[in-house]
Amino acid sequence: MNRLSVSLPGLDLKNPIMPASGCFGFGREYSKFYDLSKLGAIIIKATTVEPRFGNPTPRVAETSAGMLNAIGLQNPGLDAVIEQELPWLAQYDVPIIANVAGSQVEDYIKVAEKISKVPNVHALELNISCPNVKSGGIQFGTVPEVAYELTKQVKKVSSVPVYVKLSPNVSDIVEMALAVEEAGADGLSMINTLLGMRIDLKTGKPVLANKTGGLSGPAIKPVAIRMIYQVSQRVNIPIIGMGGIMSAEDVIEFFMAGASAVAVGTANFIDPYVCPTIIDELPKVLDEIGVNHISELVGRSWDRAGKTANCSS
Amino acid sequence: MNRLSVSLPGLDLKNPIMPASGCFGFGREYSKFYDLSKLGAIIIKATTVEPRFGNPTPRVAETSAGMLNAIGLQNPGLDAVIEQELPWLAQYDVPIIANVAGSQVEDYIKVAEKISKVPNVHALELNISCPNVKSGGIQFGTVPEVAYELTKQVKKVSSVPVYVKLSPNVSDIVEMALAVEEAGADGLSMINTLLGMRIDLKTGKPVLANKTGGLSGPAIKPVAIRMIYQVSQRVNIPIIGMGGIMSAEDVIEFFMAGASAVAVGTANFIDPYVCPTIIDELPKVLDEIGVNHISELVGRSWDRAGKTANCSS
Amino acid sequence: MMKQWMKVVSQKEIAKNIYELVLEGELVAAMKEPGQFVHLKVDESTDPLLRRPISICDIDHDQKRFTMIYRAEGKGTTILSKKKENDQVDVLGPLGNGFPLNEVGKGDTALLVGGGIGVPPLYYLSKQLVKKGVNVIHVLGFQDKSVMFYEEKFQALGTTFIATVDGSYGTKGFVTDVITQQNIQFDCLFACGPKPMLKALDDRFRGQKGFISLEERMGCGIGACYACVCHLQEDPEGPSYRKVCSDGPVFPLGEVLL
Amino acid sequence: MMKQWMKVVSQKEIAKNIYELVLEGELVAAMKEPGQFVHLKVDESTDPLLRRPISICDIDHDQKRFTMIYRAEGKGTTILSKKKENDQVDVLGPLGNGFPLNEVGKGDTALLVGGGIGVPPLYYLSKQLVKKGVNVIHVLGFQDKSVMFYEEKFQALGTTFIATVDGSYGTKGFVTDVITQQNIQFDCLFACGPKPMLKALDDRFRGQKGFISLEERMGCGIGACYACVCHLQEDPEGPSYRKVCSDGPVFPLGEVLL
Ligand SMILES: Cc1cc2nc3c(=O)[nH]c(=O)nc-3n(C[C@H](O)[C@H](O)[C@H](O)COP(=O)(O)OP(=O)(O)OC[C@H]3O[C@@H](n4cnc5c(N)ncnc54)[C@H](O)[C@@H]3O)c2cc1C
Ligand SMILES: Cc1cc2nc3c(=O)[nH]c(=O)nc-3n(C[C@H](O)[C@H](O)[C@H](O)COP(=O)(O)OP(=O)(O)OC[C@H]3O[C@@H](n4cnc5c(N)ncnc54)[C@H](O)[C@@H]3O)c2cc1C
Ligand SMILES: Cc1cc2nc3c(=O)[nH]c(=O)nc-3n(C[C@H](O)[C@H](O)[C@H](O)COP(=O)(O)O)c2cc1C
Ligand SMILES: Cc1cc2nc3c(=O)[nH]c(=O)nc-3n(C[C@H](O)[C@H](O)[C@H](O)COP(=O)(O)O)c2cc1C
Ligand code: FES
Ligand code: FES
Repeated sequence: MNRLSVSLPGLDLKNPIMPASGCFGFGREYSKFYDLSKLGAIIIKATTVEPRFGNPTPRVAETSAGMLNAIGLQNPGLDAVIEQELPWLAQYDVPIIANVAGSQVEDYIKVAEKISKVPNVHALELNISCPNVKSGGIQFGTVPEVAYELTKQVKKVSSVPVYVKLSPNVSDIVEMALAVEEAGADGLSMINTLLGMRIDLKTGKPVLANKTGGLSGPAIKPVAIRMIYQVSQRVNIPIIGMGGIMSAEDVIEFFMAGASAVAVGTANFIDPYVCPTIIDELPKVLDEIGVNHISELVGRSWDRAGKTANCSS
Repeated sequence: MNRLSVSLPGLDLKNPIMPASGCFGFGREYSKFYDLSKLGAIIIKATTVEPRFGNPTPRVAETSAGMLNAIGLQNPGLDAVIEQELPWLAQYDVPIIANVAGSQVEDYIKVAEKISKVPNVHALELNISCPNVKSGGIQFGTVPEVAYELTKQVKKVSSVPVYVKLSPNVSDIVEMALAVEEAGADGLSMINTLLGMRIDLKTGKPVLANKTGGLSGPAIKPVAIRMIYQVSQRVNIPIIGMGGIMSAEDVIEFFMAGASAVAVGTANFIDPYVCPTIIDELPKVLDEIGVNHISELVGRSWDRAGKTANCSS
Repeated sequence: MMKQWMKVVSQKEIAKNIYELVLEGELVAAMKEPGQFVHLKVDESTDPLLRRPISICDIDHDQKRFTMIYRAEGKGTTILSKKKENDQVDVLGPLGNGFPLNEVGKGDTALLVGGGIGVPPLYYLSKQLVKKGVNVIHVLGFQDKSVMFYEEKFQALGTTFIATVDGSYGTKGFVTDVITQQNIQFDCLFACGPKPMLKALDDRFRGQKGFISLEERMGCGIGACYACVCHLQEDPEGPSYRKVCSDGPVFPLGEVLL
Repeated sequence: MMKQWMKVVSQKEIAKNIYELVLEGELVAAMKEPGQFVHLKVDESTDPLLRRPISICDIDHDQKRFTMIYRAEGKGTTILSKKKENDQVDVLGPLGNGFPLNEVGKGDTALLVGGGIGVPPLYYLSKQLVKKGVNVIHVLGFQDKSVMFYEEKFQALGTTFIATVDGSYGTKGFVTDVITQQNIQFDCLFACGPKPMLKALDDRFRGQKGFISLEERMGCGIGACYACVCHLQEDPEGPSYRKVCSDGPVFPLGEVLL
């Protein structure tokens, strides 16, 4: 029996470990370190209609137990991804989740429709953390109605299940989750990065050329765990959890919080072998906690008795 | 000349360093380590109308470069604070900022009115991160209208300037800041903790008895810097900055982001001498970056050219 | 109470994952009562961020050294276990109120009950009691033989019974089983160990003279953050409380709610 | 390209805050081109989290050792500077494409220009060029005398000019001043240093044969994260790009926008 296999909409995975979008390019670099077929799935870098250069550099900055990035969705564009990257990935026995981004609903529709038809793309991940230029820069990811509408439109055109990737920069993550669930999302993916900034003391200016950037890494793990815990108890669709995962123990914590699979982002930069290492370690950790199959852990921490609403400080 | 003196509404400070609320009790313990008169000010533990025991234990958990707490506003209550704690603190030459909390507007009014009349209380800090029981648990800190109303009511009864302490768990921190500024807040204090959670792998249950808790420490610094940077450019009232400050360099970063004074929280637990150490180090760091007076740094990082709205990932 | 970088004199694994660490520095001069603890920063890094509370196991004032015994389990203690001779460790201490020595006198019998990593503080306590002419009986409980330590050292001070949960050494079962079987009588009880053990002792011997040492997750370790509070037995729901770090960690039997 | 724990053979402060670190391990076998770099994790902790890119300064394949020279400045390099003999360092490498050796031949003159901590990779380059019979001229710029290093080592390989910004040693001014004053002619230029220096060289010698090595803040170091990209001179606003970590860090003169 495979103790790590999980089954999610569109995704029958040999294990629940996948590299997170933007942290693995299109797999080429990591294929030099190990066989990509080992992975549960691969979430590829955000794809937009046109090729994008992204933001000026510096694009990354370090923080305590975290990093900021402001890559700016650099990618070769829809056509190049479909013609060059996805066919190259097809040599591996691994389902692909295509991360879809854009600045307006039409962009998402265009990318989703076309990319979801590529055979090795088994699911889409809608990256709704970008500002919607048409509605004056309001973020798709922070207004439930806007996220609802986007999800609905994309669902209409997608040939594969759609996972919506939630932004943590919101007052009420449950409200966002419920909105996209109602719009027909097949699953959720959470969390994207927290918005942060660092200033260079020598220049007095932000370290990142883009000024602000997305915070990822172990620093954000407790926020991710909390949000997954809250959301998983309120929705009926599965969650791909992410945010600071560095080890097999972290994966277990995400499952207990309510995730049904996980993505590993920043950790790939620290250790290119982190995904296969976690996959190898997981059975041992399951043994330690006396669990047979990883899926038994989903939501183990849930509070079946009811909710508390205390002031935390 | 005192290179560290700063002047804020109600607060003429010999230096801009103060312990953050809840991380310094009422000063008694730290007075065994150094003379409290050395501090710019002291923000005392949240005071509520009645004595409170707070949440069950465990109340703290460790995270990467951070900690979670769910103390639950334990405090001896308004009368005991006024009769025992504040008179004791009056022996020191240090202004006190009283952190005011409650579960409904009336609680805040009662505490604010009475505590603001105590001679050594020079300002109030409204802790609006708690759920408002009367409006069904909605947080004062996440709905601009609710925060506006609370601030307005408290301003009416307070004999000293009022600083509103913003919660970072919101989609739009600028909107919150503008609301309380309009309500008459004399200053802002930011940020309070991010809501987070950790799960104990052995039990499968949250580490904290309260399940979720507030994340503080270096992990949250980039979020604090970003929010202060955004808010300081939009309001006309000063900001007391906090969130992960551990060193004099961190203080400089907060000033450059737009803070006019800072509070140090979690770091007191790591090093009880951290506040006086930072105060002693600051002049050296000012020398290194060639700055005469610390106030010259306020907002040095601001973007006078305009705003960017790029997607960070 | 001070903060100081102390020098590692020696570090040894004395049982499975159980380390004995000897540190040297001026701070030792302030260590008075058995049962006090130190709060350690294992690393300059922010991860792990918090200090770790560890009991003082033995004190050598002449050499300015003290001994602690701890289990390397989580992130912090694992890092600590890698410190080598002459490395420096950031120590805050001594903290808290320890076991009172003046509650027993020459010729009295003291029962010292320890469980697992609750055993270490009893060692310096026992030494001090013996010095006063107190007759000491030790009942020490461990998970199994592999994690047992200091049996001979305690034996040298007084009668010593060992219990292991799996029976791999000494009596099979808990410390309370030993006390029952041996029908041990005492003038004063001193105990340190896991909460269920303390609770069993508290239930059984409430009313008698005794002191127990508690563990709780800590923030500051000095009484400022309210992380480590517990209720009083006489006011189990009310606002009265004790802080384990600064009021304790040692409390009289029957005082705090377990 | 592999990841390995390598052993510290030696670490020395060779100028003010400038450290020379020699590491040993199998990974050295894969090091081929001068100008490649390694990506180091200075600590197992998550703070600092990211690896640090440092150039390979010298390689000793027989002893499986390589040398790097770095300035201890920020959090990561300061921690690195405290590593002692026999400590282990987590190294990912060798990464990137280095300086091409086949662009110059016996009897040709190569001008090697380095600025500050851009100097180290030129050392192994120079050794390899000299081995090929290439005539090398070094122009090395430093802030001031206190941070200068390896003057004699370069001198042993070929003519070496030093410039210091404050004139405390050698020519007062920049490397470009030296090149002008000495009217240095060359068949191929190799340069590594701060961006303004590279830009000055690129502006002046574009069209001639030459290679420059760039620095950029990095995430992965292997080409996956798009942190370290730069525009091409022929398409300064468009979507075409090079990654410093995997396409570079060495680029032909005139290729990338500085
Ligand atoms: C007064 C006092 C005295 C103690 N004396 C000893 C001793 O002599 N020997 C010994 O081995 N242990 C002792 N402990 C327990 C010891 O503090 C924990 O085992 C240790 O903190 C665990 O740290 P870690 O890095 O291994 O675990 P991690 O899991 O990395 O710890 C995470 C966080 O939880 C806290 N924590 C985890 N377990 C405990 C616990 N049991 N008690 C309190 N905090 C905990 C840690 O301090 C840290 O803040 C004592 C605890 C207290 C309160
Ligand atoms: C290809 C390459 C080769 C290099 N070779 C050398 C060398 O041989 N010797 C040497 O001393 N330095 C070299 N550097 C620069 C070196 O990487 C930085 O000095 C170092 O990363 C700074 O780390 P820190 O811990 O001191 O600073 P911190 O301020 O703690 O660094 C914070 C973050 O910023 C990054 N960063 C800071 N400065 C730089 C910089 N100048 N370039 C790239 N990233 C930076 C760090 O890597 C880290 O991610 C090289 C850089 C690159 C890209
Ligand atoms: C350099 C970098 C680039 C990223 N690019 C994308 C992206 O293109 N699309 C996306 O949805 N998320 C992107 N992310 C977010 C990650 O997929 C992930 O949600 C986040 O980093 C949290 O996980 P981690 O802490 O494991 O990195 C990016 C993150 C990083 C660090
Ligand atoms: C143990 C603890 C208790 C706290 N109690 C309060 C409180 O009573 N009132 C309040 O406004 N903030 C409280 N805070 C939040 C801090 O004042 C501060 O805003 C936050 O911790 C961020 O700063 P730091 O990272 O320096 O700790 C508390 C924080 C901690 C860690
Ligand atoms: S640990 Fe802070 S009060 Fe006890
Ligand atoms: S550092 Fe990641 S692509 Fe170059």
